[in-house]
Amino acid sequence: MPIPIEDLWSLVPEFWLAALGLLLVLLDLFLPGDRKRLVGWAAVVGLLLVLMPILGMLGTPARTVFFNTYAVDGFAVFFKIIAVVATILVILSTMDALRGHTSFEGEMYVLLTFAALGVCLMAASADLILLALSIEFVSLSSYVMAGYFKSDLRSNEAGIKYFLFGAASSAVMIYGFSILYGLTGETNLYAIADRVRTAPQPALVLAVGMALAGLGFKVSMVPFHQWTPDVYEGAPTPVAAFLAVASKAAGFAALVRFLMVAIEPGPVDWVAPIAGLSAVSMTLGNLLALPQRNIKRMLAYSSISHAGFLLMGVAAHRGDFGAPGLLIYLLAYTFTNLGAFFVAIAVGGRLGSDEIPSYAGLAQRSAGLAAVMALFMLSLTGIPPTGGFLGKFYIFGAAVNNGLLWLAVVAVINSVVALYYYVNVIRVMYLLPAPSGGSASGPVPLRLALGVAALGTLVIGIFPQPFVTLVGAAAMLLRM
Amino acid sequence: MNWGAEIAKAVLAAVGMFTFLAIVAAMFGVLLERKIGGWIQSRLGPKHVGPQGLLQTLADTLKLLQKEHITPRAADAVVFNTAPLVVATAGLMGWLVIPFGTLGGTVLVVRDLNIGILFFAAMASMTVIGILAGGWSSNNKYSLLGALRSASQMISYELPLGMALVAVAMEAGTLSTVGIVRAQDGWMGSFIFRQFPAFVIFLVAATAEVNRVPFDLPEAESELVAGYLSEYSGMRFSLFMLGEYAEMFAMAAMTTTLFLGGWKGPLLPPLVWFFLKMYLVVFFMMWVRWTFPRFRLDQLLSLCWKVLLPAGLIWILISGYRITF
Amino acid sequence: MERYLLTITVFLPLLGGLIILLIPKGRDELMKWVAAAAAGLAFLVSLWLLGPFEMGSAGMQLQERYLWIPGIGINYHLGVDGLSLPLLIMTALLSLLSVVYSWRIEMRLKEYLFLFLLLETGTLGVFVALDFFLFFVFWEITLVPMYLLIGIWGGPRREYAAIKFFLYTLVGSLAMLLAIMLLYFNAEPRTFGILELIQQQPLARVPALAALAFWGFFLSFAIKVPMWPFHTWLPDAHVEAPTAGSVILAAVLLKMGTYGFVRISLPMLPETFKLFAFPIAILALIGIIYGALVAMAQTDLKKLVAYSSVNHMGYVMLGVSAAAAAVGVPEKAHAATIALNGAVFEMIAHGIITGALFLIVGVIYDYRAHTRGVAEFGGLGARLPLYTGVTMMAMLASLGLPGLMGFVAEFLIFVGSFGVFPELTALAVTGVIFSAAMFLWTIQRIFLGPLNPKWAELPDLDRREVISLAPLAALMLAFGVYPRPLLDMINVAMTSLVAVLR
Amino acid sequence: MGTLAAFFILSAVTLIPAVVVVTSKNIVRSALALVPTFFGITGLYILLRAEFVAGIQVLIYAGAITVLILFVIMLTEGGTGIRIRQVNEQVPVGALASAVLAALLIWVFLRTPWPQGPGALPEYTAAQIGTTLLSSMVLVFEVTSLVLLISLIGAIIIARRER
Amino acid sequence: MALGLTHFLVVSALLFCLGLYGVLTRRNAVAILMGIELMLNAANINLVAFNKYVAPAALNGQVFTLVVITLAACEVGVGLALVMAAYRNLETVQVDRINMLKW
Amino acid sequence: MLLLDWLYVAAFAVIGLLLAALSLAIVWVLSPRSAYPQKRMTYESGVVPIGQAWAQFNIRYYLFGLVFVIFAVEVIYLYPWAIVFRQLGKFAFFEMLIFLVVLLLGLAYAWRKGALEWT
Repeated sequence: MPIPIEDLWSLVPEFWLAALGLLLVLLDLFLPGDRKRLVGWAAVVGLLLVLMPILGMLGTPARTVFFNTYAVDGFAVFFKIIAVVATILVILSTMDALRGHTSFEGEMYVLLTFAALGVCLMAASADLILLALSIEFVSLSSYVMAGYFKSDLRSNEAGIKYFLFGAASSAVMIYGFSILYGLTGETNLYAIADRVRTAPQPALVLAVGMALAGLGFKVSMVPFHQWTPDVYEGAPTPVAAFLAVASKAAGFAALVRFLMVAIEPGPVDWVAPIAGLSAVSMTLGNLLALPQRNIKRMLAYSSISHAGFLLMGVAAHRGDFGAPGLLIYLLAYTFTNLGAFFVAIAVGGRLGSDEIPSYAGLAQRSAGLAAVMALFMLSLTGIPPTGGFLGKFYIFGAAVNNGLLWLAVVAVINSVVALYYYVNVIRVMYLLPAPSGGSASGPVPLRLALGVAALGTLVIGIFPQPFVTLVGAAAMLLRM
Repeated sequence: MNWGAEIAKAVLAAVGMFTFLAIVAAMFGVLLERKIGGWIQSRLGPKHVGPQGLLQTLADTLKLLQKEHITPRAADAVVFNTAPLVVATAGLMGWLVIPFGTLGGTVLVVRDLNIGILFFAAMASMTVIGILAGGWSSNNKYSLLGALRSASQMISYELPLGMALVAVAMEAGTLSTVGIVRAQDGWMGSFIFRQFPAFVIFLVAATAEVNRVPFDLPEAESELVAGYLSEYSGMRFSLFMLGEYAEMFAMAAMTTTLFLGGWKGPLLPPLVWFFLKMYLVVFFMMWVRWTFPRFRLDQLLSLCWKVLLPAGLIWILISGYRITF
Repeated sequence: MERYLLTITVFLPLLGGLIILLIPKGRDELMKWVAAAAAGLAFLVSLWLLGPFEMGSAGMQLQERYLWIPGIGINYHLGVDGLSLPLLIMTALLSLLSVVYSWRIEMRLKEYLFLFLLLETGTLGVFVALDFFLFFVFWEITLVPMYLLIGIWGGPRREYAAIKFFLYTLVGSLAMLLAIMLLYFNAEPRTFGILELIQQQPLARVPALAALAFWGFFLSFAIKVPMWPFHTWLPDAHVEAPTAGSVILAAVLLKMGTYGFVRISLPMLPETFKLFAFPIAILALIGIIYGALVAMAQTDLKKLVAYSSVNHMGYVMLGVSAAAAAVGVPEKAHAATIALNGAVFEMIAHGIITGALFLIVGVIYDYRAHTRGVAEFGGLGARLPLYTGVTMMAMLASLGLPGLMGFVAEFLIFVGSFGVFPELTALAVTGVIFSAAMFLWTIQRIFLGPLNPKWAELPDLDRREVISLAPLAALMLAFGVYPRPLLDMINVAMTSLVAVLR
Repeated sequence: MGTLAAFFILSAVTLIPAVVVVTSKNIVRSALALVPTFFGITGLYILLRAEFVAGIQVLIYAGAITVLILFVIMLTEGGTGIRIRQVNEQVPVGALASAVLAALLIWVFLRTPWPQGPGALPEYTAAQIGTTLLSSMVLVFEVTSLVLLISLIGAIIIARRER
Repeated sequence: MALGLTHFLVVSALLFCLGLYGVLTRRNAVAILMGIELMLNAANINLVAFNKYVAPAALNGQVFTLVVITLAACEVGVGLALVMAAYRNLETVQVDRINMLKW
Repeated sequence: MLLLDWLYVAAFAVIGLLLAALSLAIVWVLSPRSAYPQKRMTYESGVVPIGQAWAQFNIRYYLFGLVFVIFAVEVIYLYPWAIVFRQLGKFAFFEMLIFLVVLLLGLAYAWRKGALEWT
């Protein structure tokens, strides 16, 4: 079985990313200690370049390559774009955040680049083996990044907790995969889809349920969410941003492809449980976010609740609003949440605290920072004209369209609850007086990242048509 | 199939093989070592028990059997007693796949497993567990330290060993030991020629793997109070020794099989050829022991990681290129 | 140029706001002038609309329609008719006057002006949007600036009031979002166009969903109006907001709710609205009487005005629900038209009058006495003649004195709704008595009687205050005496609306 | 018959030490008990005609992973000889949950009519695995190398001291 | 009774649940990791068993097993590094004592 | 019959363990015993042991273990490749080339970062 040469062309972005990662390792090895930032810039340039082949694949017809183990479709392309863009922004923000905390600066960029590759692989894997492998690929690099500040106790703890939860849930997931393999005799998702119709019920339910454990961990779905707050709080902030955005997006990519390609044709009703989990996730996340004083912890709980919203899009995947809604929500969430974490980096780096009360009077100290933070908070709430609103708009529409009105009502109530703690940040920044002077604006790379995030948030909200077209194409190609 | 008969056969084979090993490898090996040591240092070695001291090891064994059975009070007794069993057994298991020669049309091998050399490597790696268990269960910090050092060394050298095995497997296209011997036709067909770097790597790694000088640092009496063995005495100590010697001979036998054409050779019967080659390798190892000084641990590990491992990897690539194109 | 008039009106303030953001710190005067210019230009352009606007034609005019998100059938679609144009002009006017009034703001001026202008864009947009998505966007855009205006420049309990306002209205708007979705997904072809949906009546055949959608809209609008029992955010917000904020809040934001009932609930889901018209009318009645009674009990001037708003918006809702109850009953169409005319007229009237009242309260509270306790005043009539004149005029207008604007509105509403809900209307009229009593008593307590020596030195209205109050007073009087031009405009729209409903 | 007996012996060899692994108060014993468990599993693989996987199981699990675990235990608390309570307060909950899950799994496994695929395992699985890895699973193969690389780099980063 | 697929599945189920028990009840991070290893091994037994009885035509199950073994090794490597780093700072590997953050 | 091979393996393992245990049992029967408590004390160069048999050992042990595990895993992929790459042609060679280059880079990293140094 020789490998078709033309298949190789479909993997140009992945090869590029892998080569970039390896190159960065080399670069890191031979750069002197004080020039490691160059690795970061090289990573940024390389990632920007890789966007070209990715965007070039936008219009290509959906197909699978490499003996059906790898899907090349709009869906995958969409997540590749998210992965690369998010990684670029995170790298830009990292340049500031690592200073003085670790001497292993170059490796962080390497890990981020490889994690981006892992996200791409997760989104496109069409085989259980490759899927499990790429999930671990992302996880392993994330464990390391979470525990990156070795002399910081909280980072230690974040790393260990993330690792233990992650390893346990991926073990459960792999067990689920093994049962699925037993039921169908296949590891290929598309082949499973052909066989799953006749698969015996209880075992199939068990398999899907166990597989959901691992994927649910990645997207911090209740009840696999317990790691989220501790890890986000303890991990270096850019890493938390990466976990909250890219890793979560990848989780959804894998979850959606797994459910919609492999399980959808089968007899298992997965919509109802997912809808239930969605409701529980958003409610629990919100309620726990309410009393938080630490911005990263608050964002962690909020990310649990957003996982709930996104799951709502998964449950309500049919129709023009379902899958596209999920994707556009993710897109908007990517920019918004990254932006929120970047503000946390800027503030944390200057004021040395992640506590929300220390944001008091930020509007007077650095108006720009406060303004974009307000924008991000509003977008997370879903107030127009931000990207977050468009996402909510879509997701609510999808729920209504799929007859999940009850879920939509739960989501409405949750949105209102969420408003309270998001607006609390705005309140602190704008309504409370500043304790002392001192501006809190970040250095150039961080400001660049912030600007892109803010711009993305706004543009998706105001001129969404290009994005709508993009996600429309991505969702259409999903099932080939 | 008659399972009862097969089991009986298997048990007999096992008992026979172990007895044979205890005599040929351990007892004779120890004697050989003393003799060679004496020869190199221009002295006589054991001479009085039996003709030319042939029974010296037997006497030593009898003495060991009567030695007092000491289990340190703070030690974990179960683990403390199991550890030597593991080491001894692991040393013996490797012999299962060694083909000694041919008799008539059949190959004299206990079992020609189709993953032969993988099995061999797996069994060799088991010794580490026994050593760690022994070192830890003694509840003695020198033992633990010694065990850790020993384990570090052994695991390190397992890698080049594995690389050499892979290189041979590439050449022969099989993992079966019999298959590998069969793939070496004629004198020049021995893999020692085509795979000379692999041979060197294997030999060095094998020597280190069995903790022999110049790689005997883990049990260096002068530095670490016999390393992980400090608390062991009597028969348990000799079980460790048995395992070690068995493994050393197994390594020699494996060298013969992999690189020296196994039982093949002109004129003489295959069995003789095999033992000739094997003892040649054993002799070489003993010669090295009595000639070279001991490495420091850092030198030891550097040699492995910075020389043998990259060399092994690159050699695999070179071989792959040569065979493919 | 005419093709883009609406867009220009709506976005001029925002443009001004963005320019202000670019002005460096410390150039306060410049910022104020830019803000005034933006708001003034917006007002002028809105007046300009009257030119191309054809009075006699019922349909949407000056429409602008561009593809926005064609992927899901969302357009940028603006247009005005006799219902929205008066509200648009009123909004522009009040915003301008508020900017002028706010001249003395010093704290965080740049943010203040930006937020204010952003708020204006949002409110203007709500009245001209003809696409649900756009409507919703404008609807929500108003929340944030209002929140911050209350929260930063408000009174002592500003934080509580601000978040309460935000939470209440967000609940409502999200409910509306779901209702919009129900309409959208049942339409064929799917569209977010308000006019198209009104034409399609997508939920006409599914009463259960129609009821759901109706209550979705109802929740949103009723909170905004606010109807009893959703009104509890209002006293807090009005009392704590800075004066200009109170003005916009009472005069404009509340109208968004009633506008929604007339523009959306009524034509979009007429049968459903009819079904629930009576209970809603009862809620409106409770609002009328409750508002008046509670206002009477207040000693805080601002709270008093706030509760009087509850009372007045009750009238509007009474008129609207009467019109809804008349749906499908041709013989009641005339009464319905009158009731709607009255309701819309009351929106304008209440906007102008309450706007004036809040400015009046602000005048005495912000810059003079720094207290709003009714009981602390007395005998101001002699001391501040100009102020007293304006105040009395506004209050009398509010209580519905003939010859002033409020009377016309209330009269029309009562006439119209009497034809539909005679008993309820009769009860509602008692509300007028309560509110009359309340205002008269207040006038007596503040302006008559012995002068509290504490206030002996209070100055009368200055020039800028006169500029901001005079136009309102003039309008009260003008439309009170001669409501015809305004009523004609409204009538055309309402007649066609009722015609469609029949 | 013989294979059945072998199966039961091997199951016992697998499960009994596994119980020790999760219950022993002594963490080093737990780790050492992994070894017979892994050997039992190796035996099961043999019964399932997966000799190559069996070899790997010994080489990696018993020979490498266990060693690394032992290293770390001996370098941390296991080496101290201090007896620390090894279990948390969730023992009853954990036991119950595990028991319920075990019952559920076994119930489902027993009543599921597992499909029977056509064909037979190849005689020489190692070769077939090589072919599979190098052709249809080539992506898996290459990604594996990257996974190994980042694990190596990552673990070194974490384990090294800050300069 | 001949040796069949379900025999292996039962062993795998028991092993999995033993591992899970370890994960749920252990305090020591390394012990939890050992529980996870047992769970992965249970999955491996499943995979190999299914490969033989359900889908013997291709060796996907065994390849999956190899991948799982690889992943287990990587997890152990990274996880133990984190344990060592935490031990250096906190002098403990008990997860309930590694608890600066609210758990 | 393949299983037969492994019957021998099992027999070897069991017999090996039994014989070794037997030798210990013989010793246990034959050897003298004394109740002399000092003998059972841990032998630490004759000094009475103080404290626990533990010291904060070097993290380097862990690093070597780690690198070993990673490369041991790598080697398991080499075995199946080694026996079939001949039949699969040059593609297989290049696949392995990429695989090995990636891991050589890992080795280079470990080397350069001092993970392979003892001192």
